[in-house]
Amino acid sequence: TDDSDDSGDDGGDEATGGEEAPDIQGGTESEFFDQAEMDAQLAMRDIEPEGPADKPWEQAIEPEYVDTSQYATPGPWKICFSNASVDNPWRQVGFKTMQAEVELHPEIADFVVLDAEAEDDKQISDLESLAGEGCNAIIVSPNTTATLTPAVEAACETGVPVIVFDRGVNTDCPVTFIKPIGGYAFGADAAEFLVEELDEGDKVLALRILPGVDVLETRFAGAQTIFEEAGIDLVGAEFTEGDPATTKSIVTDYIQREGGLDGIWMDAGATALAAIEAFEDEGLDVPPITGEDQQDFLQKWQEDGLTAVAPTYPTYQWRTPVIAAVKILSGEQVPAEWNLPQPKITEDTLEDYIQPDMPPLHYALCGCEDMPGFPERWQE
Amino acid sequence: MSTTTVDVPEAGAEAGEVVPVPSAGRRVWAALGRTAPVFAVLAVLLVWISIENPNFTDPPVFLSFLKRAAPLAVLAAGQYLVIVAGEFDLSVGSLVTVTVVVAAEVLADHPDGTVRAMATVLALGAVVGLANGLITTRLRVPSFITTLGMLLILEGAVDYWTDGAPKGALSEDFRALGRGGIDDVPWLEQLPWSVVVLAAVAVAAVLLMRSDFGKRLIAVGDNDRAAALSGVSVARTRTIAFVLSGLAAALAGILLGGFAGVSAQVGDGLEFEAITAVVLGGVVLGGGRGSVVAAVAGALTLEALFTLLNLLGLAAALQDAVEGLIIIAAVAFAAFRLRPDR
Amino acid sequence: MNALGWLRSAGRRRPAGSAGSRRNVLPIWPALGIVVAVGWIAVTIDGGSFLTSSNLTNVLQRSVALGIVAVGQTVAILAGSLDLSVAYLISLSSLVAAETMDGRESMLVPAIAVTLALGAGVGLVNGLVITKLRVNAFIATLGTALILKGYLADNYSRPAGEVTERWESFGYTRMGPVPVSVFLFAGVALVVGFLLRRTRWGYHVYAVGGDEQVSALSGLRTHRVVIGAHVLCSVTAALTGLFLASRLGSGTPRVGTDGGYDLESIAAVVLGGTALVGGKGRVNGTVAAVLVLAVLDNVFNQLEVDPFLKQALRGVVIIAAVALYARRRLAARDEATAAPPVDAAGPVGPGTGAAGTPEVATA
Amino acid sequence: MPGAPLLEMRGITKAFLGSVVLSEVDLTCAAGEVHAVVGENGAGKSTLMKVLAGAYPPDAGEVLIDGEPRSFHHPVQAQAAGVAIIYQEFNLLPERTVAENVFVGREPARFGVVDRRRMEADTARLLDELGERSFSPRSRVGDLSVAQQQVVEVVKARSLDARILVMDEPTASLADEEASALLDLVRRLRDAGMAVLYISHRMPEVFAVADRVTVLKDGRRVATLAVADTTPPQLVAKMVGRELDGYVPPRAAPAELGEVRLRVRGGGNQALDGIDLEVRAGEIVGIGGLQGAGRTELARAIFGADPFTRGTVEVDGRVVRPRSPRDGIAAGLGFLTEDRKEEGLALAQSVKDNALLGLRSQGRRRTDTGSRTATVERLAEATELRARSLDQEVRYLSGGNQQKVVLAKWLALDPGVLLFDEPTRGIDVGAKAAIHELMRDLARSGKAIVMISSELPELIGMSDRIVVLREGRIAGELPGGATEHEVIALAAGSDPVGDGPAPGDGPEADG
Ligand SMILES: Nc1ncnc2c1ncn2[C@@H]1O[C@H](COP(=O)(O)OP(=O)(O)OP(=O)(O)O)[C@@H](O)[C@H]1O
Ligand SMILES: Nc1ncnc2c1ncn2[C@@H]1O[C@H](COP(=O)(O)OP(=O)(O)OP(=O)(O)O)[C@@H](O)[C@H]1O
Ligand SMILES: [Mg+2]
Ligand SMILES: [Mg+2]
Repeated sequence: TDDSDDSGDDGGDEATGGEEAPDIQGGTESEFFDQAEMDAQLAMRDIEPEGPADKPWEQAIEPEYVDTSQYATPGPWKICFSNASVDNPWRQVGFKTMQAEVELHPEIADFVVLDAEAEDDKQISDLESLAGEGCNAIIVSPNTTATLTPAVEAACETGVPVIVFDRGVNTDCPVTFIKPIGGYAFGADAAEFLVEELDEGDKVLALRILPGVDVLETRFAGAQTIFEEAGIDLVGAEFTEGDPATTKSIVTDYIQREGGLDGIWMDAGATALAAIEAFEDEGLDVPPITGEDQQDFLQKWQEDGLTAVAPTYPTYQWRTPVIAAVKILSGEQVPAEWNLPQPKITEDTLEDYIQPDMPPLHYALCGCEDMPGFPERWQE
Repeated sequence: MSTTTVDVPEAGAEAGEVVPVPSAGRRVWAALGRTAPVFAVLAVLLVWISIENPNFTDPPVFLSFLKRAAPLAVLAAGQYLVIVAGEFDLSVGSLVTVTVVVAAEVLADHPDGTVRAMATVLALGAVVGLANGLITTRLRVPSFITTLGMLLILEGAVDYWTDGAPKGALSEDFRALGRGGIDDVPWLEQLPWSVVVLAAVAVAAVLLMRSDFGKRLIAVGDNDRAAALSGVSVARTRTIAFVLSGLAAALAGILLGGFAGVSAQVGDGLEFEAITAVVLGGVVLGGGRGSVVAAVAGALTLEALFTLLNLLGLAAALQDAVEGLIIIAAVAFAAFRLRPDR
Repeated sequence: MNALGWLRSAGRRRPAGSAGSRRNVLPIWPALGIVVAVGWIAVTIDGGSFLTSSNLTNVLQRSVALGIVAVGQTVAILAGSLDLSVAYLISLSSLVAAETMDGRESMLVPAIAVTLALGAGVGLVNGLVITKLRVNAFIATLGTALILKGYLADNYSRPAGEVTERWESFGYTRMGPVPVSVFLFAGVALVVGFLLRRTRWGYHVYAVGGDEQVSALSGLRTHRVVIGAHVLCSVTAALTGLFLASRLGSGTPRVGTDGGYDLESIAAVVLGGTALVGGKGRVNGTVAAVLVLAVLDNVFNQLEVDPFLKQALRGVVIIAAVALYARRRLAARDEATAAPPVDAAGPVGPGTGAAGTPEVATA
Repeated sequence: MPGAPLLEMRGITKAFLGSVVLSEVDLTCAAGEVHAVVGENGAGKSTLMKVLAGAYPPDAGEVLIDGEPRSFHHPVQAQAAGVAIIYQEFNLLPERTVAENVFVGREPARFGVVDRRRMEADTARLLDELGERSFSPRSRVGDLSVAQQQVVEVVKARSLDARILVMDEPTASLADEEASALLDLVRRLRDAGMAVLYISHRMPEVFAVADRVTVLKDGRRVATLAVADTTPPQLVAKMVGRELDGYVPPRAAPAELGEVRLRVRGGGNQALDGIDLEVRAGEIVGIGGLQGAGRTELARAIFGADPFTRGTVEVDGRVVRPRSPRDGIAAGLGFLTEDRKEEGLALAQSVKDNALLGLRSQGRRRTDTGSRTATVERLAEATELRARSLDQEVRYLSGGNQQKVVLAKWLALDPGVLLFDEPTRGIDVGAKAAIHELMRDLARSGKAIVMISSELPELIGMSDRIVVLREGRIAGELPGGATEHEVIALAAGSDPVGDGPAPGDGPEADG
């Protein structure tokens, strides 16, 4: 089990080479940084998405539709899904949502899932064996962008429509690539909030899950540049491996070393509570902090009236690939790059996302409230 | 017997008549001789830390260090018992995770069932230890494999059961042991419970090793056939060691869960940290030698190392590398420095 | 002198079988047969297809990575050591290979050379630390693992480099139904098997693993042997890294650890009947064990067993299998009557937990 | 006396952390000579040999071969110079074949590929030379008996074509018949022009095989004599520094025999069959037999280590069914094993902890350590144990003293029935006498004692009755003081033909 919020990223930033952003103490060099892509993402945040407002998972930002009539086939369909893994709550919630979505479509007779257990090599083999399974459509959630590209290309060549979501691949052979706005936007949402709340020279600690997960890297890269501009003092960027104990120790150490912190930035919400407790146990007020849409964080935020923001990487994006598959097999057009809206939870909207009876690690933006088996399916 | 007498120098064994048992003082000295390196390293690290962070020396800060070290120290004590008996326990890390997750599940159903939750997880730890012990001793599976398998089983089982996302949360009562403490203690301000627990465990372990059981345990690790022929029930002795290690893991889980709350990552890699700690303490893998105090000291050393690396603001990524170097260096140093006493 | 012969023939002779049965066919092979059979039935009942060439190909393909490194791990364990650093070394190797190639055919050979050299280097360090610094293998290689981990985290945050067309095709092309890379696995197994059972070096590995002190007194340069074993082990890890790079088209900093190749390889070796204490075991056992694991994995896949449950089951299988070995050994011993001292400790008897760390530092 | 010394050791001095173990020891040995080295436990015999073999560097003194000063820093160098040593503890790899063991490190090879056929052929040849046919070059050494392994060691030495062969108590674990066969072997080696250094505690052997003998005491050379010019008593006197009077204590008078304390009826398991045995209080029953006859199994079966599957065992009239050593001890049995390193001691633990292990295994009885320490001290005196302190790790004690610790462990438990398996194996004559006295005293104090011994003089001298085993069954019973001939006849199942004169015939054979 690794990154507790190991989620999407977009193919785009892979394609275009990026120029270096200045390295900072504690941070890994942002080889990911790609100004153009970042600007694009930041811009997307303000564009009104097309599609039903009450169904963000069907919305798309600036879609460029592609014709899919050649894939039209009468049901019932066999849809195959090669999943990177289900080894963290984010993917768990997402996967359940996806299964629920499948149940909404009677014409999907067979839904085959192969789980790669976070192993690139296994996912490649999985895709190879799916190619021979006679699927009508193949959905892929790649474990790693670069390394799955050849396998996905191979899958495309079988003529079966391929749908990629969450992380991207370095090829546009898939019929559609589904993702929320992206990592830069996520990182920026959080960073901008802190810049708002803090003054020049204030000390901010960045807590990261682990290195090497592309999306998490773009989140940090995004935040870094914004802190730079605002002259925020990024005193450190530490990897917690999603472990609350580690997180708490690190934060405590920094509080002692720096004699206090003015803000906490996080690339994922998993360890937000631990960070908050570190301040509590030191008898200090919790400074402005950024998290994510896990229930435990949102509830803590509400209870203690924290100064916080929760950018999201919505789990409802797990519904979209199934919807896309159905559209494609029905010959309806779909966006080539399907950019889903990526809302952030703020002071004002917090209320709407609190779901007291959901598990602490449930993600508020699952878009699953009106789905069959809610809430039990997401509770047990 | 992998011990070689060749090139092990030794003062004359032919001193004629039996000289009386040396004074307690001399025994302590002998014990230090066996374990001094770890204490030296620990001292150096602590001094260094307090240079980097002057207020490290005032009680509350130091206590919070001990508080943080407590879980690993408890784990190390348990691991020591298994290692000195000539075995391994690789399952403790996953057992810690299981403990936390299960406790959360129990508390989800019984919000104020703190005692119930603790009892449950301790029982669980004992059962897992028992399983490890029986499989190793009765089925004759090398403990490395037994506990490696158990690690896979526990991780798989708990994830399967919770769908990879622990439900429920740990009640404040439950967390008190790992998070809270006895307030308004003069001069100390707050005496963390976990430090109390740590002290208790350490004392208990020392007493245990001085007891007949302790002597049997270490004899079993040294030469199980001789022990068996002397009437020691080897299988039972080793099994008990595993059970105690399981209990220690559960206790560590309670402390860690208390310290930082629910998570499915909490136990990751702890088994190796615990074994490293024990070996840092100069305890010999393979059994039969080493003291539990040193093992616990080894845990503190490791934790001190982590703290120091953090204070030095060493690029997070490099910390592992440094840790690796230090571990090798310390053990290599011990390999030369350590001379078994007579 | 005939007196001696005559007198001893009066003494009870132990059934020669006990020796034979221990040396010949390893039980893991029949086990493989059974697993395949049961798997085939289960899958067929489930409506899937198991014995199709495409599926078997898949099984073989999946066993290559673990197989190559497990063969190396066998050598380390036979020599009375073990290597916990292979997983990170695999990651690093994949990166070094891919970055050196960087898509240029011209760099293919140099890249392979560099990567193997890297492996040899790491193995050398492991071996030196274990022998010269007298750090027991468990800690030494754990330390190396941490160092590599730190280096990776510090220098790589994502897949890097790009293998050449030809090298990538190596990972995907097949001869008939058989993936070319399987021949690499087979080749490595054959070569290492030959080294172990036919060459002096191999004899010495068994000797040192069996009893380091005796070997030393018999004039073996035990340190060199152990170092050699580690170099070979690390080189196979590097090979695995190369192979994975060809599969992934580039190198990635997590491919080794995601695959859990460190503990998995050790598990495979023991599953293959090699004694963790060293000095006893064979490569072909390891190969069979790897295939068993691959088949199980494939069957569980086909039955769409929950991945978590799968992991738990794997744990059960490993324990159960090794327990069966122990049974068998005990049986062999009984049939040999109350064994003489040398035997009684039993390769999997209690205490072998300390396996891999025979000459403990302070000894 | 043959000519110029092939081997000469001059003023060898060796100390371990200050304690001098060897001081200024001189020793010469000519080609075609067997030179015995005798001395009490801890006298320094093994250490001297380890210096010669390059296992320990000497602090002072030099080793000359063919008059050339040589210094060995590694056993291999000694081997290269033609010095082969057969250590007190075996140096074989149980998992490997005989051939692999003989040629380990020197495997014949073409381009690194071992020529197995040649290796096995050569081994077979060497085995033939020694007339050894009971096992083949392909046998797994772990499957061989002690004596067979001994032969493998010799073959190994031969294959090194060593000119100087050191044997450190080679017969310690052999039955007399095998020992005498080994002596033949030694003579052959000598006749083949080897210089043999022969360490033994067994006087008869020394006199049977050696040309000269050197006596060590406390690391000093007290004397070097031609065997012809001395007698066992004189030697013993030199070793221990005092005359040893009538060596074995008197047997029990019929009056001293009490109730039956141990009774076995129809005992059997996969190694034994039809065992009927009675031992009375005050009685010492000796168990004789060839290697592999099942003596150790008998003891283990009674004790519960490898329990009887048939028949009954009674202790003091109570039927007991020991299923494990634990039960055995609880039932009032004690078992002193023949192999102290593997089965007797926790080598890294202190003298005290070893001596108390038995008591401690019995759980919460007699727990206050004070009295326990006293117990250990008492027993240390009783067994004339020599250790620096009770906290010394036993692995640093010499062979004999280690055995005494094992003995102490069992005496601490004070069982009613004691099973001694080779109680004086590798123990010097002084300590041996003490242990014999002790056993007799124990008997007098009302204990029943079963003593397994491969040393006929001891077996005959100590036993009130001798039960002889053959292939797991009782071959017959002899009264104390039976002749060695009678014992051998029973053990072998017929009169051993062509067997050289059993070593050390004659009453005071061993002293
Ligand atoms: N490696 C060692 N370190 C310290 N002391 C040692 C070592 N080896 C031997 N000694 C001591 O040296 C002395 C001589 O031992 P050695 O084994 O040579 O005696 P020995 O004559 O062979 O006795 P035995 O007849 O019992 O074998 C003993 O007091 C022993 O304790
Ligand atoms: N010739 C042999 N070949 C193989 N194994 C043997 C042989 N002789 C003895 N053994 C084994 O070695 C062990 C010791 O042998 P055993 O106890 O039967 O002999 P013993 O009568 O006790 O002689 P000793 O006490 O001298 O060993 C037993 O487990 C026996 O099976
Ligand atoms: Mg000796
Ligand atoms: Mg015997």
